[in-house]
Amino acid sequence: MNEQLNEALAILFTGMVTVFMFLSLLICAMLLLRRFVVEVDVQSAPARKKSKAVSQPTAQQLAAITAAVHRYRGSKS
Amino acid sequence: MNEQLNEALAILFTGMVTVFMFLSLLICAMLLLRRFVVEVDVQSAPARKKSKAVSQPTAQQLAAITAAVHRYRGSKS
Amino acid sequence: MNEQLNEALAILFTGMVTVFMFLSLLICAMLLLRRFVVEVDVQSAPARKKSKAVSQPTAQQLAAITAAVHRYRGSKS
Amino acid sequence: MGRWEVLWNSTAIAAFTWGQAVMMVVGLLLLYLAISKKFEPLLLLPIGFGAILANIPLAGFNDPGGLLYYIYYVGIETGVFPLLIFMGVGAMTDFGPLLANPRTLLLGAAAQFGIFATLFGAIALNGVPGFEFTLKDASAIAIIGGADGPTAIFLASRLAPDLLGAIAVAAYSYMALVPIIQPPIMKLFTTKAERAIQMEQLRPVGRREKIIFPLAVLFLTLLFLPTATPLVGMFCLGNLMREAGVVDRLSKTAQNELINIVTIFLGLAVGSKLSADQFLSVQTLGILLLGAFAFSIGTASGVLMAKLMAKFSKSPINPLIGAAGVSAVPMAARVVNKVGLEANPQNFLLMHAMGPNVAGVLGSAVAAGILLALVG
Amino acid sequence: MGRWEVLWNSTAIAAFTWGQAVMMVVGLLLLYLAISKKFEPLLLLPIGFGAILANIPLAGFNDPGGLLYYIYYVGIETGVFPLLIFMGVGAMTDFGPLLANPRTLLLGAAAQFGIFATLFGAIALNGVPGFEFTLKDASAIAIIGGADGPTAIFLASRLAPDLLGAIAVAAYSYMALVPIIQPPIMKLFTTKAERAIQMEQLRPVGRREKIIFPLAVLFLTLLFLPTATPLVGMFCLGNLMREAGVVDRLSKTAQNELINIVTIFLGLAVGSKLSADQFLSVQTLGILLLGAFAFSIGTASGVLMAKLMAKFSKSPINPLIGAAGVSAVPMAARVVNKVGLEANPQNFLLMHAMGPNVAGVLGSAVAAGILLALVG
Amino acid sequence: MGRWEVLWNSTAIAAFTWGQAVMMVVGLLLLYLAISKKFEPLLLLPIGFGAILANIPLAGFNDPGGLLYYIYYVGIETGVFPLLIFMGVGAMTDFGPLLANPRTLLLGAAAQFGIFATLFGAIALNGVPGFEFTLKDASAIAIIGGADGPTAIFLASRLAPDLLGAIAVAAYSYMALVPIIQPPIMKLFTTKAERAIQMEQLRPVGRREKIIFPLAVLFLTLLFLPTATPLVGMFCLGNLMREAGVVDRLSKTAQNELINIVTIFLGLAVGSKLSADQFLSVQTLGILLLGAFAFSIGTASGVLMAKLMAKFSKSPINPLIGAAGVSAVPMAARVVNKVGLEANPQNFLLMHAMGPNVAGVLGSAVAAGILLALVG
Ligand code: NA
Ligand code: NA
Ligand code: NA
Repeated sequence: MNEQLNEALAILFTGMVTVFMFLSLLICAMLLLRRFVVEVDVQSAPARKKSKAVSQPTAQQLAAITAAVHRYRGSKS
Repeated sequence: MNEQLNEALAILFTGMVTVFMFLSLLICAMLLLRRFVVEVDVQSAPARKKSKAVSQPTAQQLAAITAAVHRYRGSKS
Repeated sequence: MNEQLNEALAILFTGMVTVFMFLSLLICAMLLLRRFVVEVDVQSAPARKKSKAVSQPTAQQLAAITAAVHRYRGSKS
Repeated sequence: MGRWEVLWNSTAIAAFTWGQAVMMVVGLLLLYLAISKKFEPLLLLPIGFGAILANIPLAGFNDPGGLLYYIYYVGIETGVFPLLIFMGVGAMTDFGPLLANPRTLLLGAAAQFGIFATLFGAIALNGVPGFEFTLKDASAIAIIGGADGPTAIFLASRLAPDLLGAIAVAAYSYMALVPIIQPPIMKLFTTKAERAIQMEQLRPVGRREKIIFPLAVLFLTLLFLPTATPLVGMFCLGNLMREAGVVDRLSKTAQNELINIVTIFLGLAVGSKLSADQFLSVQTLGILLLGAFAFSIGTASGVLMAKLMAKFSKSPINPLIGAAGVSAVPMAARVVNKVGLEANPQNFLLMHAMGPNVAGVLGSAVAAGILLALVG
Repeated sequence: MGRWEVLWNSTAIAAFTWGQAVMMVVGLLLLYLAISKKFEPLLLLPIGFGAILANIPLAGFNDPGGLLYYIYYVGIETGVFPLLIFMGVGAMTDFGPLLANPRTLLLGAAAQFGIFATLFGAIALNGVPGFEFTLKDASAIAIIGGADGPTAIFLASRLAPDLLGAIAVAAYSYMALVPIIQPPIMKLFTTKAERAIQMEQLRPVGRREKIIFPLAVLFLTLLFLPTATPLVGMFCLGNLMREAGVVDRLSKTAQNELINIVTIFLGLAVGSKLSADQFLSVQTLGILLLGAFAFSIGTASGVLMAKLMAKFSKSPINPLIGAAGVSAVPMAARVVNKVGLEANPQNFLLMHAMGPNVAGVLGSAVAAGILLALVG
Repeated sequence: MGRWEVLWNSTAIAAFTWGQAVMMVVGLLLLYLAISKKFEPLLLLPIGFGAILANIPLAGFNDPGGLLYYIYYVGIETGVFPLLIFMGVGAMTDFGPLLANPRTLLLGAAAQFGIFATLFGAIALNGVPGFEFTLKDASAIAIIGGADGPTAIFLASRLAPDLLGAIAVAAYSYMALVPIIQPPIMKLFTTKAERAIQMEQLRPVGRREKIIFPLAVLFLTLLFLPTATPLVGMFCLGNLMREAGVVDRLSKTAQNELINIVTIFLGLAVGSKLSADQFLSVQTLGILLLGAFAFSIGTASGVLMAKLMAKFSKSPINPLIGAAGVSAVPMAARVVNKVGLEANPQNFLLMHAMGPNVAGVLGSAVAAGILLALVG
């Protein structure tokens, strides 16, 4: 019993240290990643957003579409 | 042969009685269910129906949508 | 080694002849098929096309629909 | 040149037996019925295709290591495929019309007479030379009268795997033939005035009732008929997922992708049982005969029960709806509607027939449980 | 007449044991929680239904040849089902908020204290008569503190299959109870002023970072903790499919149909472990108790870690976001947002809490790997 | 402290072998090709990921009880996964262009010369020290020239499971490289005037023809080449479901969810064969070399056959469409179109190339059947 408790305590200690070490390593990896990955996408993001806005439907159209889609999917079953 | 026929007849009798007994029990259960289940939903049903009507699309929109959905799903394959 | 090469050569020869024979047979089957299958569908095809044209949505509607469908499918996940 | 001989010996032409050739024609016939006649195509197309594959000489689809062998072994021998189909069917079933009119459960009960009478008939057929059905065989054949595919396949896989192919083909074929088999029988036992009877509109059914109902069915089944719980349990699980309203994504998947995938495999596996040595026998003829008998008896007893109920009922009952008690969902209910409209153009019986129709599904699952308990 | 006796003996009424009856009530309770209280319905509905099926006398769902036996054997004993669920969860996870603020990984680490403290607690509970948890049992119970269903089921199936049912039920129940369990603890360890702290907007994260991240996680895991690679690997595969942008049809299927199908089966299989002899014991009470303990400790340690980090940080950190480190995605992050809004109506913490929230998923998968390495 | 030692010994760092490290790089390379270069990403992404998982020391993915072991054992060793993929591909294939111009089947036949010449080449390579391909090995390698993934995996799993990984990787890589490999060869064997030839518009093909065609293919195959029926049969089943028009829900599922699910598993299972001891050998180099040889020979023989056919044809034939006979659907057809447009901006060959393209799929399935019959 006492021996088992000691073992549990040891696992508690080892486990928490390992979790922290592992996730700290991951943080380092993420910081490296951020530094070395050339971020092309960030600039291109607004462009993509714009083209999305063009095809933005009106609220009424959206309601109609949603209803139609639901009906369509409902009738499939 | 004759013995087997007797057995089949006995199964026929036992089976039909059991089926009727079982489903009669189920009828009792359904009647109890109906009595004891407070029916909140029935009243709320018309409300739900109304909100559905709001988003009802026109016939023309529906035709367009259906075609689009079909084309969309078709092109997926 | 030399024996294996001979065997490979024999397979090369047998295989190509069989492939050609088999697919030639299939060509014959297709020509027979074409001759004996009464083609009802070909005539009915234009009719089907027409009914499709009726439900053709405008370009703007299509854009709205596509966006809606994408959003719908995206939100499903 | 030895290589050409090897190739020639590996062609099927030399190895073909008559039986296999005939079974190919049977497979083609099933494909024809499925595609041109729209006979239960979702099942009969893969069954027909499976029948062709299973009878190819030297291809070994049914041998250990073959594709159909694996599919059958994994899905039918374990009973998993019909149960998953049943779960999907449960998720597609609306018990509303039945809950609105619980008495129609009795119609679903009466129509099961088709099953038990056919069991007796199959044993009686043993009097004819060439037939030697055991009680297990007879029970598996009788379930054709349940007019429900997964139930028939599940019971046959338990009681008489050798007859599975013929039983499944008979069950699905007669289900597709319901619009031809049922109307004459329905008209035989009813007058035109009876067929013209209009019924009162059904009450609306609340969400709670619909949620609790599958659980009530499950509990009665597990108390009184545990042998029926695999079928009834999976059906009720599907229905509960449908009505619960909180697991719509599971319910949708059970009704669509999952049931579709399993249907393809189930059909192929059933087709794999259509091998010449098992199918080409006088027994198959007997099974087809008994199947037609079962459907007819079931229809008649459903209609007669409805006439009996009408005598004791305050509200009017159209006896035609009894015919829907055989299940064959939703075809039988549509047939009732059509025959009713013929007698009276204002007479819309579809919703009234849906009650006995789904009652028939429960009824035949219960009957399957009884047969498993008595002869299994 | 012998036939009636056969039928009566085949009913469950005679064979029912008290334990089975109680387990049916437990199953019904789970269904009630799933449907009426919307407690993790996607899992608790099939688990509850499976519990009912597993306890039907004479039906043999759990015996070789029974449906639940096959499902458990194929999907849980092999570990395949929880891994596939984890792949789907990976495909649904957006690591953007975590990548924007990598430090929040430490919050996900701190919250794992709930796991290891509970392991200690479970062993300590052995001092109470009636409890005899082995180290494997204790580890499997402790993983409830990971607040992550697939991880809990995977680890329990490896270390303590007998306790799997209770552990999974506890894990999903407490995950559903997060809105009730966490807020008091969060308020206990923070002042109103702390809860009102607003955080800076997160930087946008590019596509490349998101693609490389799951691979980086995989490589660190395979280098330092190979025992965690099944869980972490499948999670990263799902996430890579999501972010790669070139296999959207696979990613969509992993997130929808595949995860739905597996969820139905996983739930039923977990339910099959809720049999009376395994569940109705004082151990289950202990497990439920330890589970609540684990969630509470995890929440507290997450919050305290966040307070510690805030001391050393230039940019403001709201300590509430530490509570999301237990995972329970996305419920815990929503709770953080709600408690934050109570203290300050301008305080939108949802995106900030998503970082520690997904960090918690990684953290508990890592913890599971450590436990497998140390006691497995 | 012993616990730390246990943990350290359970890390992969100590246990890593050079071979495993190199295979990880190979896995990463495949991921890079899939994601950045869009090389057949649906397959190469899971293959690459599977290769990484399979080479993790101590994780045991490939050992009995490991995830990849199960997937390989269930799906590849049985042959089920490639056959299901082939069913889905059948459901996606439109035989219209082929039916409109049956002669193009001969182009699909000619391109199979790539397969048989490579078989000879593989045996000839045995002259080089280090190579010892058996006839089975050589046949499995030769099927790379079929330019069809499922066919290659199916045949390799039957004839040379040890080479499966390298063969599948070579097949998918070269299929992705078709736009680079084919054009120079196409230009080498054609003049600009030939490439500029415009072809007559294709006749419309009726529904009945499309329904009967897969059955005709199946019947010829089962008569003359039963060993090809698993592949051809499943392909034709998929195509029949597509064209029948009565089982659209099955066809949709086969083309989408089912093929997606199986693709994920197939990719992982193929990746699991990329273990260091099997992949890192001079044989793999030979396989890659022979694969490129196979694609080139196939392309050339297709083009030359088209030139021959053009001589005897009344209507004009552009020899480029012969290159599409290697299959690699639909990439090869698109390449034909592109090269045609370069020579003549009015020259749209896409639909004309689709005929030989799908003929190539049938042709390589037939070739696979021949190889199974002769050396299997
Ligand atoms: Na029935
Ligand atoms: Na966690
Ligand atoms: Na090919």
